[in-house]
Amino acid sequence: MVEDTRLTDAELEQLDQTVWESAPVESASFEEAVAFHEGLPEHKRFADVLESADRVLTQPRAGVPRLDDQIDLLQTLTDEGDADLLPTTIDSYTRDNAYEKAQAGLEQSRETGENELNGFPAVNHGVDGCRRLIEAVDAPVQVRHGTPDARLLAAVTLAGGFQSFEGGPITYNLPYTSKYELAETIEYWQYVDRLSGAYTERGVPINREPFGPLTGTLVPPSVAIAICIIEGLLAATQGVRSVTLGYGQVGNLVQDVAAIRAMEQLGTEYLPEEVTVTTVFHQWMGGFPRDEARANGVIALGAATAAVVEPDKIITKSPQEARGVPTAAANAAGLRTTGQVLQMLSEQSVDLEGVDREQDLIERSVRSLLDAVFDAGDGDVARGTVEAFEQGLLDVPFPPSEAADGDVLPARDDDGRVRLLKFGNLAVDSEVKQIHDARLETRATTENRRPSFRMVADDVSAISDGRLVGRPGDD
Amino acid sequence: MVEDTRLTDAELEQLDQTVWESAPVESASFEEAVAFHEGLPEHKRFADVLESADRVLTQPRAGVPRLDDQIDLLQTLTDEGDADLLPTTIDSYTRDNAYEKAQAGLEQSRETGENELNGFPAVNHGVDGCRRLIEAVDAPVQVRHGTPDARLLAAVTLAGGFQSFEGGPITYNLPYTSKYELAETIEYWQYVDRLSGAYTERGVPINREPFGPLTGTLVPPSVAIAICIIEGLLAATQGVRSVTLGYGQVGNLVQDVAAIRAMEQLGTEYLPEEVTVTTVFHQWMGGFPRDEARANGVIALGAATAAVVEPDKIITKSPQEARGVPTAAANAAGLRTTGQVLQMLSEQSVDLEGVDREQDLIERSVRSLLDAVFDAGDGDVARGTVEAFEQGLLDVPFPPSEAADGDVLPARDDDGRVRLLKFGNLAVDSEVKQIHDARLETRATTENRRPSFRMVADDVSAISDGRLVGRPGDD
Amino acid sequence: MSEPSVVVGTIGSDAHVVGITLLEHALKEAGFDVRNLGAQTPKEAFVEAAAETGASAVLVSSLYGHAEQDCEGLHEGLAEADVDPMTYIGGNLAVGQSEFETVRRQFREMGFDGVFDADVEFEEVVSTLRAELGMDERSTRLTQARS
Amino acid sequence: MSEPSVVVGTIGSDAHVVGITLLEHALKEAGFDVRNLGAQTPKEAFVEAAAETGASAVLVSSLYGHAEQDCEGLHEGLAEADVDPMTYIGGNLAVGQSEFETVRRQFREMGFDGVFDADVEFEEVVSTLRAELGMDERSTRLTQARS
Ligand code: B12
Ligand code: B12
Repeated sequence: MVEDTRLTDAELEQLDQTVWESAPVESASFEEAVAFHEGLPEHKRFADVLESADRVLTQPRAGVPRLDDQIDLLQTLTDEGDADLLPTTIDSYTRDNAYEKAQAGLEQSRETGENELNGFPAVNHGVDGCRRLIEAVDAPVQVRHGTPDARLLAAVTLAGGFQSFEGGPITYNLPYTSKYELAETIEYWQYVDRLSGAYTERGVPINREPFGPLTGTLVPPSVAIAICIIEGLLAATQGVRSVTLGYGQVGNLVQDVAAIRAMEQLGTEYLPEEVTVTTVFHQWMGGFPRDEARANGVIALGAATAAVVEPDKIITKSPQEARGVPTAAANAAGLRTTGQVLQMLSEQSVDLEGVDREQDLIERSVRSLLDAVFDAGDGDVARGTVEAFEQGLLDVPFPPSEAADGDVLPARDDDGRVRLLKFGNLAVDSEVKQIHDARLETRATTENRRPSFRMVADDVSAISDGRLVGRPGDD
Repeated sequence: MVEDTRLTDAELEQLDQTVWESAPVESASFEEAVAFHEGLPEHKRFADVLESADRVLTQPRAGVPRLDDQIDLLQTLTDEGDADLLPTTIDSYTRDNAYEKAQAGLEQSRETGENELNGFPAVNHGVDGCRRLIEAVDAPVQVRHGTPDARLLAAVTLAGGFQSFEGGPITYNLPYTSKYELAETIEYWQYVDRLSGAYTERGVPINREPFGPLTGTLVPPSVAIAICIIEGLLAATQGVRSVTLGYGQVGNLVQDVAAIRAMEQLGTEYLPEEVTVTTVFHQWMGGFPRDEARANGVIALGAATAAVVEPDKIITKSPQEARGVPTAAANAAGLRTTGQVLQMLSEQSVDLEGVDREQDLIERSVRSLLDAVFDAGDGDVARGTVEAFEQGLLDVPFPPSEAADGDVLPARDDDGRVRLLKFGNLAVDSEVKQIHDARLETRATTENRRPSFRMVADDVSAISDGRLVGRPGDD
Repeated sequence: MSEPSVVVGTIGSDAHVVGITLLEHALKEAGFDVRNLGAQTPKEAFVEAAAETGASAVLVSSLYGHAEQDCEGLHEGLAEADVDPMTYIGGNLAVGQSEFETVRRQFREMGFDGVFDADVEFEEVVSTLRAELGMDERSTRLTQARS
Repeated sequence: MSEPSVVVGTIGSDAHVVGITLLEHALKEAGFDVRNLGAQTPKEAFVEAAAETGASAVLVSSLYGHAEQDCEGLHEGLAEADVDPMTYIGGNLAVGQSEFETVRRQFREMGFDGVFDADVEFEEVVSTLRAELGMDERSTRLTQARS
């Protein structure tokens, strides 16, 4: 049974061996890797740059198969997008640990000159390839992926000079795959976190970032926050000291501001003192309008929200989000639209009424979700997580994975805030449920229809259809 | 000496004759014109559509020389931009009453297929041309121009079926020309307003809209509002019953919201009861970023502001604003970006803290400006206006016209709100001045430099340079 | 008369399920018997399920850009299993910013009877399917009740 | 030694004056004697002022898109008045979305010594002018004090 205990040095060493054994590329020595990191200039040290920033930093998503193209792409994003932090988004085959397929795609891409993968196959590029990337670009770079079993990916990329690694056992399991038990992914990520911890202990802090948006689609803030805190706790146990909690915009200004505040508050409260907690806000992660002009509106609204609540960083989208992997130019354009709004608004103080009430509601729900997890695990957060998901005490909407029940069904209330229509077995108290019910009742009355799956479907498509709340008869 | 009295029917008739005499096109009978208006379907009646709307309506600016092109352009804006209200922007020669030059430009445009004018020469197209336009498009259409002496333009376009006419004796004098006395333009616009009144009395309400943004560049809200109210009063005297007060975004959310609220409040208070007062908010009217992605950010911020305060309509900009007259596609894109943000945000309630205080400050300044005008004219607002501008009691920044002193110099405070650095002789009380001074002092301290012209210059370029406040050492 | 049965799922390594989850509900509401195979379904599993349920239609979803590779051999598989359902595919069918018409042609050639882009509404998918399966003649009343 | 004199103004029917207002201040700060003709200045008035002040440079602003028509004959006028100042033009020099390089060539051909787009910074205009008038040799100290 998985437990939230720190891997010993011996265990780490042994795991290291197993992980590298399966690798299609050569391994690198830890000492040499540490030396590489130590040689990096200050402005490429991820945790430092993020934690010491005095304004909201911008970061896009971006990954293409070939190394040179990836370097060009990232340079375009700093040069033409003023990106503060850089990503390297990993391709889907690598996420599946299908390195041969990734290799084939990479080679095919080299032959055809087309991008035959939807991201950068970092494992196949190997430690050397990664280091060339890190050396070539001019800002800190993070690995962004969605890999349930990211052990080898972490081993390669951390040795390769990346100093931030996204994901976690829950957030890179439930939304991204149907094939893994939670107990399994928790174990895999203990290795990733312990490895990060090992670098950290050598003076190379590795930033870890739970993927807060989860399935990207009407995820209730309390669920996202509770899950990020759990992953933060698991990472801290393994020695991680830089954790960035994440949250995806729902589109209601007050709810988004309240959620980020709640996340900051509870993050520092729940995580051990020695961990530096930062936050990341993701621009709307659900279905985007296909029209670029409308997509720009969605992007700007996300930027405005970030300007109001000032998370440590914002992950930007491009106006081509609905169409496919964006061109470098479109990606940079999304960054500039974001930058303009961020800068103009963050020079003024904007205080919204009603944030406190919403924040209370969120915090209360997060606390009861976390209580349920601790209870279910008899104080062990790893076991508690497995148990809580098994019993549906923790749950997410629209999971591809069977590791979550998927019995919660979200819908927007009349003000556009995300509430729950069905709670399944979710561990929130009855008063909270009544509040959600009442809000959805009000909406039902406005729309003269019962809260139903049809309402959920309308809400899922609403933003891509040009609005926030999916009202009936609106096509 | 000009006076705020209603033109008699005889005077109107006589003026009508003079106006048409100079016309390069045939005149139309008033009766026939009324009949044409009566024949228009409900959804083309400007005042009705505007006054009965239950959400913020969108309206772009757009004008090209040839009739067919103008029809296509406006259709694109409704079809691809979902514009609720349509414009017809008039070319600069027509604004100068240089109808021969306009004619030459129109003919040249027909020959070359290029747009050799920067707008639609409505006078040269004549009453028939205008009617064909009104018939061909599917929404209410307004004449937008910048013509100090717009008598013939009004005669032609109102006979031609337009039901809304922008501008006024102050707002289409000071920002747009260097050649006219205020007393002169007031007289010209009395004709325009009386003509609008005549249609109104026949059941064809003509909407009139002072051009609130004035010189578009850091205009203090109180100045814009006072001037719009004066033009509203002058119009009301001549029988106008539908007045849309205008205001151009300054970019500080709280100040913009406060300004629109103040304008709504004071508009209904100062204008006669029988006038229906509506409001229009202009997206940022100063220098735009050249980069379209950044321009989209500015546009979206304007839309967000409108969603918060809900004026009756919003005038949109295009992402090509800084480059020149936009393509139809870019214009429609600006509308869609605006629409997306407006719709998403107006479904939620967003209440900002600190609006009341700013609104009080604005209202107080407007009242003292208007008091000064009434005093200066011994109760006659027309005479008072001439006097007040002569003495600098009323003034605007950056006027091309000598009819205003141009002794006021605006700068942003530390929060990005527009304050006055130099008041000239402006009629605001010393307490208000002290508030402005104090705010600018704070900024001066932040920036470690004196409030100066350099600060003003930095502020003028700030938004086009990617920020709100022009801080030193920022290039 | 039993309800026509339909198999839906997201193919390959793709984990995007929001679309098929909603599609499943819409199809059920419209009177289909739906088997949802969920995320990351190998093409073989589509064939198996189609054979097992005697499906009238197989609806394949792919959002992440590998549809072409993932679907290679699907139609051959169906033929081998001696089943011949209608096959639809929808989602984001190519990596990057390709023109949809090119994409449509390509998937038609691979054997799909219907190729849909991400703009399609659930209602349209359902009504197209009902029409092609001749369900509307059988149940005009039901359709009227829905619309 | 007297300060070099410069004439600035917005030409034709154009009323955009924010640019020249700021330019006037920047030029004054940099040690020029500036005559600002303001908005809607006919080309004849530029010629007159140049002759009157013995201007070293004439700076013409045009934002509204009619620069070409408005400037026709300006250089001939200057020649007739027997003055030969440097001539700069800046602003938005064409209606619509033309390429700036085409625009620049066109105005060069009309006789302008400097053609600037709307992106130019005041500092750049001032320093170009100072350089071309050979002012920097004379007053390096002043420049240093400013920068
Ligand atoms: C939400 C989302 C996610 C969520 C998915 C959660 C989940 N498990 O479902 C998360 C965040 C986990 C995610 C992950 C990834 N995503 Co994603 N994601 C999206 C997003 C924003 C919305 C998709 C969505 O749910 N839309 C709402 C539903 C209702 O619409 P839909 O699925 O399109 O379905 C409609 C139609 O397509 C149609 N339809 C769908 N299937 C079928 C089938 C048939 C037969 C028919 C007739 C119709 C039909 O029915 C619906 C009617 O409207 C899209 C971009 C967008 N569209 O805005 C990117 C997008 C699809 N993702 C993309 C990518 C690349 C990924 C990742 C590979 C990389 C990454 N960014 O992390 C991973 C994939 C991991 C994996 N193994 O699959 C790309 C795909 C690129 C391409 N095709 O060129 C997109 C387009 C984003 C982008 N621009 O880069 N994603
Ligand atoms: C503010 C503004 C107005 C204000 C002007 C107030 C005033 N009296 O000054 C108002 C609202 C009244 C206005 C009116 C009109 N405007 Co206007 N306006 C603008 C806007 C938004 C900003 C201009 C500005 O002040 N910028 C700030 C200053 C600091 O920058 P600048 O003037 O460009 O100057 C810089 C450089 O160009 C350079 N420079 C300027 N002149 C010179 C000269 C020399 C020699 C040099 C070296 C450099 C130089 O120095 C500055 C350094 O940064 C621009 C679009 C934009 N740029 O975003 C449109 C714009 C210039 N206007 C335009 C138009 C069409 C008009 C109107 C004809 C129609 C209308 N929309 O009503 C009328 C014109 C009436 C008339 N007779 O002139 C168009 C011009 C189209 C074209 N060229 O293709 C523009 C581009 C908007 C658009 N996209 O349609 N406008």
